[in-house]
Amino acid sequence: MTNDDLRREVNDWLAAHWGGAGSIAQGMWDTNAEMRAWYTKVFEARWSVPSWPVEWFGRNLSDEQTSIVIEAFARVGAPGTGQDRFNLPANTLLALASDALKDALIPGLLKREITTCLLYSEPSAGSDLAGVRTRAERDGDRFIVNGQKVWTSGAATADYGMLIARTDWEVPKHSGLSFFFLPMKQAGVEVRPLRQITGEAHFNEVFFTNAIVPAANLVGGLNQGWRVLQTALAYERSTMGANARKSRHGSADDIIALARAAGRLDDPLLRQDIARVIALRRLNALNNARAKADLEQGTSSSIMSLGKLAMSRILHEEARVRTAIIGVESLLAGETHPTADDVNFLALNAYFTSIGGGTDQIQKNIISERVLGLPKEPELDRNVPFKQVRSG
Amino acid sequence: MTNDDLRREVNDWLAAHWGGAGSIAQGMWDTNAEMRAWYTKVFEARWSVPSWPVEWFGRNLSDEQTSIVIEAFARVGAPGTGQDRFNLPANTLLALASDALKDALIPGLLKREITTCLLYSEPSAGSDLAGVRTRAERDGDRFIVNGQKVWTSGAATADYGMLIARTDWEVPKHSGLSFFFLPMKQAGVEVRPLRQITGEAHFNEVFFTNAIVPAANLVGGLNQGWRVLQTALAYERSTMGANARKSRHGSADDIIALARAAGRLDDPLLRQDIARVIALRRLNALNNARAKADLEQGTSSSIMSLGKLAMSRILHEEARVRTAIIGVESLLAGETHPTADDVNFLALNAYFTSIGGGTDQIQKNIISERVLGLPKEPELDRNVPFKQVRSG
Amino acid sequence: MAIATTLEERRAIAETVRKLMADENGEKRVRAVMETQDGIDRPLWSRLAEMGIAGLLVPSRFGGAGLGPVELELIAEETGAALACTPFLSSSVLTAGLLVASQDEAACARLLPGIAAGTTIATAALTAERGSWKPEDVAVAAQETDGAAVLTGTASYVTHAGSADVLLVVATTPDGPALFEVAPRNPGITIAALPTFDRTLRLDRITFNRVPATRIGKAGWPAMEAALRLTLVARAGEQAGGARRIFDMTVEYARTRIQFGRPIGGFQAIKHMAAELLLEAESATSAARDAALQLALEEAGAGEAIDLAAFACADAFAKIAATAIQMHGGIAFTWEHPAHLYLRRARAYSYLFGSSDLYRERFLTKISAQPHNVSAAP
Amino acid sequence: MAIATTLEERRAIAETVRKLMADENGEKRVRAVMETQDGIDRPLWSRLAEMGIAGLLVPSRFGGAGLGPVELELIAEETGAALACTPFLSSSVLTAGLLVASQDEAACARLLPGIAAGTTIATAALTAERGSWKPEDVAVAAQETDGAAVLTGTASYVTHAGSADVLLVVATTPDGPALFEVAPRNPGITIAALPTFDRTLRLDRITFNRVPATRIGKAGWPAMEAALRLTLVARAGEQAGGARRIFDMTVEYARTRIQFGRPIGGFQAIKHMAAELLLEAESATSAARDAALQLALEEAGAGEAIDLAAFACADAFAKIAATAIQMHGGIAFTWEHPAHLYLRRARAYSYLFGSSDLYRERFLTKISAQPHNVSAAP
Repeated sequence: MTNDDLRREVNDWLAAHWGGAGSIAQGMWDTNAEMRAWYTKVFEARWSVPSWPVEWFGRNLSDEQTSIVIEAFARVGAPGTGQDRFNLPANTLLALASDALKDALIPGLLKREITTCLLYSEPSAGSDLAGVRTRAERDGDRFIVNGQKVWTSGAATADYGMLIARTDWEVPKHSGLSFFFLPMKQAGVEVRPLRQITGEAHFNEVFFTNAIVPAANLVGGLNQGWRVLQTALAYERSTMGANARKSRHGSADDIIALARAAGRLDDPLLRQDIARVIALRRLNALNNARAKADLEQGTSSSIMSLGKLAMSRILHEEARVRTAIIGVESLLAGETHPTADDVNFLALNAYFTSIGGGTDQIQKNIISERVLGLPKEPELDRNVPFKQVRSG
Repeated sequence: MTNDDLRREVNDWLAAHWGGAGSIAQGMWDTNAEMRAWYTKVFEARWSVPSWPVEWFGRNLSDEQTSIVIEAFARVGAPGTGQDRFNLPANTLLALASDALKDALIPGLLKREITTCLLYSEPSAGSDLAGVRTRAERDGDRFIVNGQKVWTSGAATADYGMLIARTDWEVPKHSGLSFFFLPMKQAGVEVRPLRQITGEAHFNEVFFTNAIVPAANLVGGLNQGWRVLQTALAYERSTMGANARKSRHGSADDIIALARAAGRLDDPLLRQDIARVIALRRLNALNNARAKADLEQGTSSSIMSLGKLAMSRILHEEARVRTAIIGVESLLAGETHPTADDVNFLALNAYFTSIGGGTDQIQKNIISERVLGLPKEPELDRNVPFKQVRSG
Repeated sequence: MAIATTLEERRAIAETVRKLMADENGEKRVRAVMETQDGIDRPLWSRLAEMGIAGLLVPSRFGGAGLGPVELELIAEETGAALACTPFLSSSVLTAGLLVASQDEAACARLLPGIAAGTTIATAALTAERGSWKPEDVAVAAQETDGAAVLTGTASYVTHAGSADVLLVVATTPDGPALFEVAPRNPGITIAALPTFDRTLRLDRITFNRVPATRIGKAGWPAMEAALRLTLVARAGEQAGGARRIFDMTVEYARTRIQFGRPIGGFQAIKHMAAELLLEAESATSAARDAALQLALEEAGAGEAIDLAAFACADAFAKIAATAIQMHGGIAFTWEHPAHLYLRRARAYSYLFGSSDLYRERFLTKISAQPHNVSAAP
Repeated sequence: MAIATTLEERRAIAETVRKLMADENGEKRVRAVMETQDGIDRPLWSRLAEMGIAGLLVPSRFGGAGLGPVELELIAEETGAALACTPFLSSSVLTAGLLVASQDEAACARLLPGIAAGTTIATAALTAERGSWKPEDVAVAAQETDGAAVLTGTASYVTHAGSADVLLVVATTPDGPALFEVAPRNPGITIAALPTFDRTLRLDRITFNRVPATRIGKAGWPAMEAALRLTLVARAGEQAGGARRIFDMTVEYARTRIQFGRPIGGFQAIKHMAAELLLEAESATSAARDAALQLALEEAGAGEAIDLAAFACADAFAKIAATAIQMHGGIAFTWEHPAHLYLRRARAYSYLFGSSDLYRERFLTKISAQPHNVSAAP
């Protein structure tokens, strides 16, 4: 099939089926009937994951052809395609799950009939994700799960949780982990909202008390969980980067308008600060563009890995300058003081990026090791049975 | 003897013997005949080290009484007393050397007939001072020394070098070191000036090729060198702190005058920067005063250890702000542009404090471990024979 | 002024307040009080009054302890460390300070005993929307006819006005800013509570519409400035104390939190951040104490020392509170962890009673005006 | 302008210059040349001329390569990384840029071929003591009578004037700043060499005393600005290249230097400094390349992009060069180590052709003047 044929086919199909956005929510964990119906249509027409094999719901298209499909959908504003690029659970399953589990879950995931959440971090496993202490014990054809997870978005509504749990305590930390698709809607799973410093509660704690997961829902093999997690995290990182770039806050427009509204755009101190933070954002955009160009030319780029660290700095610096612009008004809060509320929110929420998904400190370790080739630090807990590893 | 009696005695003695400064140089490594004659007088009258035991050239005075002597000398501007507080080699010998070595060297040191230099750092032992590779091998009643030292001040004129060298390669790094007073004026010792980034050459490299040190010049016992070095370094640190505070550069006067002379004291950006760096210096002075007061009240103070780190920041920040004040003039150099020369010198010489005598990074390790009680890092080379330790 | 206490007495005072805060002002209590209407811990306030702290700066002839800036600063370190929710700053420092500085004996005799006893909560309105605490920012005007004054205009960022029994107001007159007393419940007064980002604080915006007022004393802005200086010393003490507390909590966490099989405080990233923050915390304490001492001894350099403390303590607290969250990681991103309470306080105190930029500017103005300024004090 | 080369051609150019620098402009060579009288590496300059780089920006009808900002920036990255001591910036960029911008065909025909061949060393005087490179800082005045002009006044921070065969001068006229040519050896001209902190540079102060001058073109300050933009692109490229080189050297040292039995690059302090500097180095490269591209494409946002590169590359280079010394420790405190050569260059380039504060101010002025400024390009 030529590119033109493909373009014609997808456009014809969209013209025939797509009737506009309607009530199709774009949220990551929200579902509704109309949205599910559309995703089902896309799935049945094999547009959900165009690059996937034909035997697994795809069309076996090349990257270039997949982009043609994505662009066609984007042009009319229709969602549902390109899930081969961003549907984290579906991609993880395709890469590493048994055929039975793929068959059982992937169609539902692509049709948005099934939603998921991530059960990775624990109170005692934050920066050190391989230190998880939630245990999964074999009991015939199922595993019994006990422990606690934290920082889980969408846990209250999710059908499945992507769970990393310890299945062997006698081997070193990375060697005793397994990865499961755990059914969330069961008595052994309790979800409690977790309030953030901003006052919102986007996340949850999840407690397992003899929760049950079928052995068939194990992905990647027993004690192979760390490898599965790495695959899943790679997808997550690319998603986080994209989301950060879409942030509704913090454009140059905003910060100049804020200073202008506060009557302080002529303050020479603030002018330097404002120029500095706008520059940081532009430099990050230029870096990303360069990384993309390098990639397109087949050169691997080291810049990509800097994006999260750069964004953390941008967000903290923007919050600092915005605070300086509004000055004493930053003492205020609430709906009656939306400017102050916004600035204070940004100041607190900047930690979401500098801590969440790996702290700045962990990011710097990664950059210095993977990009610059500097040595890893001594790992005291690497080659000892996990049951002997200290925690706290 | 009452304090009044002592005060009378020292004042009477000074009145009888002190005729004014004359050509007595205050330099640390300079000597001349007139200065030596004065120091000899002070030594013979037992004022050199008032708190030391009577059998070792002192008067066994209390700290308070020693201060009375020091103040009396200071009042008339006479040097030579208080060497129990700052004469690094003499104090090291008194604390740890054999009686024979004390007798042989201490009088000459107190009379300034003997000068010394420090032979500690090596190209491969900078931050890691215990990693020295200069070797001293026993040969009857003497040791043969081979290796290289660096960052040695006064090496060209010194009579003795305080040498830390490795005498046992089969034991872990801290356990195989010995401390010597090495005669510098011998064929096996070569001194080469080391030019700094400022262009000056205050330091030297010292090369040992079968240099000889008598076994009698060993201080603190064979393989006990690390302990001796710690004692000597404690004296050195207190001296460095005092010197830093006496620095001829960098008062608030200077930086305000600089901005005024450049016609930029009304620049709102520079005003904030200038206020910031003056504040840093004041805060450091307030910290030091508080530490001193705590000490006088018998409370141990954690602030003392912060001084060097604080000074490093002050010097780098002052250089930065001074550069911003003179702007494009900082492109210039030489005697014809003394302002630029001074600012550029300060910018480069700030590294003397942030690197010399333990880098800022090493200082932060020390503060976090000794003051805050945070754990030490894993030390890969601690419990292995030194000959197996990597170097480079 | 002078220092009326010995070192031992001051240590005892600080120890007593520290113990009171530990016993009766734990984090749980702060969280409960900060969600109440008036945001005042009444039992704690009564205890502080009993101990003489509500009347710390009130001369003994008006029922107070007659102490000064040095004792004030020490106590503020403890209340600041505990984020105590009381009208101490409003009533015992700012308003008591204004009354003493006014030299209006009658007003002092009428108002100070209640303030000292803690039975009267008093506050003062000094600034308007721009919140600069400068005389040119006063937006209440006094109209005086036949010896009777009425006030009209707006004041903002007034602390605890909603709970105040006594309300002093700085208003402009033809002779410059002057001090007045008004009845807080007068119908011409509208007090609108301002929702605060730091929930342990209470701020109000007040509009005055021809409100009858009594002139207090004859002194102009210099008297307000004297009271503001005391307030800045107290603020610096609270900042230094708050900074030290959140710093200590962070170091303790770093010592005990295990990741990668060892305490996170063993990693250089954390160690170096901690070492840098220790320098900030110690410098803040030194600056706050020196400002108090210079003011107590009425030294010529007191103004500089207070300016220095004003910006140095504000910046140190803000940096330490912000970095503390990063050092904790995820746990401090939760509402339940106290770190954000300190960050909120640090942000609020960076502007309440004047910004760091303002005090840096004043500091440089003072020292550059001197012919041969001293490079480092003392 | 446009981009006259393909990506492959540009890669080849960069590779050729990189190899030339590696072969003929090692650190030893730089140290030797920087101590000579004129500070010019004549053999290297000849090689660059042969390769067409001296005439990079000169249109082909005047004997040059006729290339533009994109190629200029790439080459500058390489010469900046190697601290090459040549009159490239003075002659091939600033002066050639001024001549082309002047649209004075006769002057171009007379002067550009020699510049392109590298046989003529040319430079231009644009600023006086204040060194702001703004039109109001021009302190040479032109007096024109009967079509003949004489120049009187002072210019400073003129690069390589002591070696120049051609000297252009910006002087004020009743119509504003205009461009003139003078004979550098005219007796009315005094060229005083200014000793430089960055010894790889040569700067001079020039006084003009009724010096006969030839007017070049009719364009005013906008023509100078066009040449300055090219110069800033070249400066940004040299800064990005210099920053990257000293950064790479530092990372390499951290990988191989052993202390405490392991490479110092394994300690978090060093690792985290390195990661932060990588971000700075990459950002500088992105900014320099974008400025060149925008200028080449004559995009509306070129002015902003050049301002951004001007301050971002200067600040990144300064930070990287300064931190590199700290990361090396004692070894980089020696004269023999090259780190200080990069620090000296970074400090010099922070002010030569305008300071970061100036370009930040201009950047904000430009973007805040737009009704709906774009937040991030491209």
